[in-house]
Amino acid sequence: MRVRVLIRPKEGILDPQGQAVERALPALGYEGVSNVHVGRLVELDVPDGDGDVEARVEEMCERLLANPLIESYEVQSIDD
Amino acid sequence: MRVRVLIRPKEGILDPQGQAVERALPALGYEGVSNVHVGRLVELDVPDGDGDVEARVEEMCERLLANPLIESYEVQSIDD
Amino acid sequence: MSVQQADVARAEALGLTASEYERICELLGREPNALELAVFSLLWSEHCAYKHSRKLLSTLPTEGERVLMGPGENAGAVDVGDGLAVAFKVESHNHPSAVEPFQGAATGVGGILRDVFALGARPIAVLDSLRFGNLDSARSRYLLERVVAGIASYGNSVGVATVGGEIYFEAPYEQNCLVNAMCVGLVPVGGMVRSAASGPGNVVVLIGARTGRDGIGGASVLASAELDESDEDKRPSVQIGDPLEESKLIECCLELIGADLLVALQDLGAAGLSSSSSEMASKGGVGLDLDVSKVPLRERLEPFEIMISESQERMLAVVEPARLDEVVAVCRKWETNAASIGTVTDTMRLRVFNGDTLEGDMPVTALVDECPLYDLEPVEPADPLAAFATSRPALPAGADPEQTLLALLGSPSIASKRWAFEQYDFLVGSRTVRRPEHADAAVLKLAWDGNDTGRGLAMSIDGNGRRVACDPYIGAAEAVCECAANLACVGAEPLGLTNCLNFGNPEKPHIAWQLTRAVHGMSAACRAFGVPVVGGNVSLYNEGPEGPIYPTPVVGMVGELPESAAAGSSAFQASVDGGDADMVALVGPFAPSLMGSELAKLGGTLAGGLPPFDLAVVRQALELVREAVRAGAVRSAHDVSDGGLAVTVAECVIQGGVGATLDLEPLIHRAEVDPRAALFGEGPGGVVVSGPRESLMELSKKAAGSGFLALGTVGGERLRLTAGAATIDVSVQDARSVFSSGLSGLVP
Amino acid sequence: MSAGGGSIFVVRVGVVVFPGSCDEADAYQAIERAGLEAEYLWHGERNLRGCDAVVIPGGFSYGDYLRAGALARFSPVMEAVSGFALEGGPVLGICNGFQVLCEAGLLPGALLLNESLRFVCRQLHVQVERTDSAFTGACEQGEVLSVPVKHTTGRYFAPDDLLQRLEHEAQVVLRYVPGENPNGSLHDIAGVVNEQRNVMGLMPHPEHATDPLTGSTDGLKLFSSLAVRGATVPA
Ligand SMILES: Nc1ncnc2c1ncn2[C@@H]1O[C@H](COP(=O)(O)OP(=O)(O)O)[C@@H](O)[C@H]1O
Ligand SMILES: [Mg+2]
Repeated sequence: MRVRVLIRPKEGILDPQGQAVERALPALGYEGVSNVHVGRLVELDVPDGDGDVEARVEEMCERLLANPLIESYEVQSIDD
Repeated sequence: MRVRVLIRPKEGILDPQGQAVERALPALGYEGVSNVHVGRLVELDVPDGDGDVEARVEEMCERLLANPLIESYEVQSIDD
Repeated sequence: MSVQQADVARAEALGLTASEYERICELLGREPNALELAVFSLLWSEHCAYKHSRKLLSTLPTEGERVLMGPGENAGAVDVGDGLAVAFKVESHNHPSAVEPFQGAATGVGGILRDVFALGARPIAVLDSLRFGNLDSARSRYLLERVVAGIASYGNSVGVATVGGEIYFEAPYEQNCLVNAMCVGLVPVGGMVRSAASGPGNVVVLIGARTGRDGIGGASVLASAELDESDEDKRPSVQIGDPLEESKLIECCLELIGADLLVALQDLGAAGLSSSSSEMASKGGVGLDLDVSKVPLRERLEPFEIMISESQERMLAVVEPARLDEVVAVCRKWETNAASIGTVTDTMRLRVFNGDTLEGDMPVTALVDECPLYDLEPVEPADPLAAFATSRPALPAGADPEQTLLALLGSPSIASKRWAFEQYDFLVGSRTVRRPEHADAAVLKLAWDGNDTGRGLAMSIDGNGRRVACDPYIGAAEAVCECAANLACVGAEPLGLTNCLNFGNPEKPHIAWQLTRAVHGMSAACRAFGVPVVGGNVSLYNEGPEGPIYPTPVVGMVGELPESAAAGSSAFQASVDGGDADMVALVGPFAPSLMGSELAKLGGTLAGGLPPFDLAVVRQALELVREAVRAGAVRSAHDVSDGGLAVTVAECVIQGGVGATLDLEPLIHRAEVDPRAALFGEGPGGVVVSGPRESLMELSKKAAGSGFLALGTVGGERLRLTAGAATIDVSVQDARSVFSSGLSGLVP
Repeated sequence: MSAGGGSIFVVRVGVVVFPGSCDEADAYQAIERAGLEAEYLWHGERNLRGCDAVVIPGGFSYGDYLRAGALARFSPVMEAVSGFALEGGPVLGICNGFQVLCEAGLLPGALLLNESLRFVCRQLHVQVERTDSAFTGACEQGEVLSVPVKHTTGRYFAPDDLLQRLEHEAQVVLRYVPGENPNGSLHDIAGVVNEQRNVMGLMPHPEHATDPLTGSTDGLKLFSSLAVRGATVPA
């Protein structure tokens, strides 16, 4: 199964990458864009079969893909 | 409107991050995970009103958010 | 032999001429198949074959007592004593950086590192020489930002210190930025390995990253054609660097060489497997049979794609069959791939198999040695500057000396490059005795395996394209002087020189003239200084719709110091505890002129021509400075360069955090120039030194023939300069703030 | 194990090497300069070969891919390091090593991308806040050290409650002096220790401040603290 993980900086933590994008946009003629956040995208093929795939991926997130202290994550299964 | 942009290394372009994660997973007890790719996630509030929001965001991707030479991107509109 | 029109067209599309195609058919005795044509087109490209420069390069002096490896190997190497050799080379990655600046610059660093560790040397330092358009353009700012980030990302990640470099901003680089990277490595003299394949029956092993579609139609093609509007088509082949893979590859290769497990080693650069294999075979006078089905792939590739892929972080080794298992074990330890992909033969042919199918069969000499070489057809243009894009004047005509000094200090080409070098790890390796901005050259400890010899290595990279444009012969000679002066200021004696010749389209007569004159000027200076050229690189066709780049020979030099602890620095020093103030003097035959100067650029008065000078006297002056620094007779030494004497002393003052009071009258008198030229005129052969009065007076006695002018004293919190009726009086603080923000204020 | 009257207890210090480590040789040399013995510990090893202390050096372990320190912390040697740390063994993480220790949960908090978004290599000053830790025992309280930083991911972060606890328990051992915070770290934090004070992480590079010729010798104190501290390491 193909799975997508969206990883975002946690609410309230300074996100200078998001800020930099937000600052750069007006100069390119895009006014009014706000609340920009930059995170990470991980996509992977996980063998289904043994049990709950999403639960396994959440475990991977807790342990490796995200750092729960600073990041929140969301697991989506995608059908190509 | 809240918009999500998924940015991935283009097909065929070397993705050292994805490779590194893929190689690390078996040691954590996750066998058989494959085709791992690591990209970026950008989420932003774009003022609707003037025209096609998604088209504008695609333009932002071309010009700033992504590097079209080596990255592909996908724009999704999300309703919080 | 009758050659089909369609085939000629195909060859031309790959960058070959009709007559080159015919020559290939003759050499093969038949028409090449598609794979062979692809291989020929790359090996016969300007980038690999040096079609337009080889004859000229052969005029450079390459001999020297201490030269261990000269041009022709992956990098040059000279003996530095204590059983050690220093290996170094500079290489360009201009076109890839113009297309994708981050990856282009990153893989440029990766490539030059591989050239150095290919011969067994551990890379200890990187320097980079960069050129961009003026920073009022968004494109130039973007390129600057991404190129610096790319160099930083790769160099920092592999753990090699980036200790020096230079950045210039000039309109002619707007479309064609230059990214030249130099690497310096150390190796025990007996531990070097060459790239010549030998021993029929030996195994060819491909080490490192898997092969993908990177750079197919990349560097070699890009580097051989002018960039134009159709940039886009050339884009999809961008190579991506993986510094983690490189750092494992470095350790792996050095361990393999240290254990004497390799017969030969060669990096895969432009044209990938095609050029590395055929060059190894050519040097060894042997043939190679390769099986592309054995090459570890990242994705499905055609045999021809495997042969020309420019995937990064790969090396090709020749191994005796009996040692193969040991080689594989070392590679496994470093978690890097090793695949036996072929064997050495005595056929003198490069044969490419895909499993059992023969896909290509080419004589090695045809590939490597028989590409036609072209004679340059130089014609001197009426106005040497006519072809170049010009910059808008940035300084009003009536500016007073003080405004002029501040404008120069804040001009991005002169202003502090801290914004850039703080992005580089200049400390890793624990060798860095002089870091950026502390002295004219970087100084590193000469230590090996934890044993410090107490001696030092100095290195510098220089080249001012604008001055070379004004007079290619004198400008190129000046680049060598500048490098030598930088070394002298830290107390180092040059050991050898590497260079990168960045020029426009050599098929154009005025570019051919620039190239020829510049190489002759560089050659003359090398001979005058007794410095051998041990390697280099050529990057031609750097042209865009707005014209060619400035002719830009970039010179890299490495020198040695007997005592790294005595390395010179450029900062003036305040007197301690009410002791006597240091004296300031100008050493050398320096004859300032506004021709070709930064001020001429800022003022919009740039014109062709540079004043001639006497190389022998410059050499004499630099030797004097070097000895004075080594003996501790001076407390600071800083050569006069861009922006002239006023800028030079301002830099000494800013670095030292202490003022100075100087009168340039003696210079005005000796050089017979006006005050403005004395303050801001440029030229080779001037070094500003400071030190105790007595020791400078001693120095003046030895300086008889080469020039010595006492200018004033160090002290206070202001820089006060008098030149005839012109005066400058600025606080050190103001000078520093303009100098510090000149570049950083313009980048995001 | 005994410290003897005033004599210095020599410890053997392991320097962990991951693929992509950069400053391991510098750390090795620094340890020797402090009068201790150094030994490399390969990432694949499962025991510490009797080392009395461990240094995790700077660099880009596993390319810093995914997140700095995230992949390295799962290497076999880190299991041994964790066990050693939990038993009270002294462990120092420098820069990337700090990131690894945070990722491994051996130190509180996390390191984020510098506010400037850029790598920064700079000599600066840090103040020693506490001397009652394994690696600051040889410093004076309040002493200011000249050391370099060089990193892209050095912005120290901890959620509010954790941060308050760290301050309250005096786990912040090094702070950038006012005005010299290079990365946007909360509370100017440059180095922290765990509750037991045997594990320390810092972004500055003390191993690059052990030689007057290359900049400063102030960093030596962190390594020589181990010699002082050696006596109290649990057997
Ligand atoms: N400008 C030059 N001056 C001296 N030697 C040069 C110059 N340009 C190239 N060479 C030499 O020619 C050889 C081929 O260079 P290059 O194609 O850059 O090598 P590589 O394929 O290893 O990158 C090298 O030995 C190099 O040192
Ligand atoms: Mg090479």
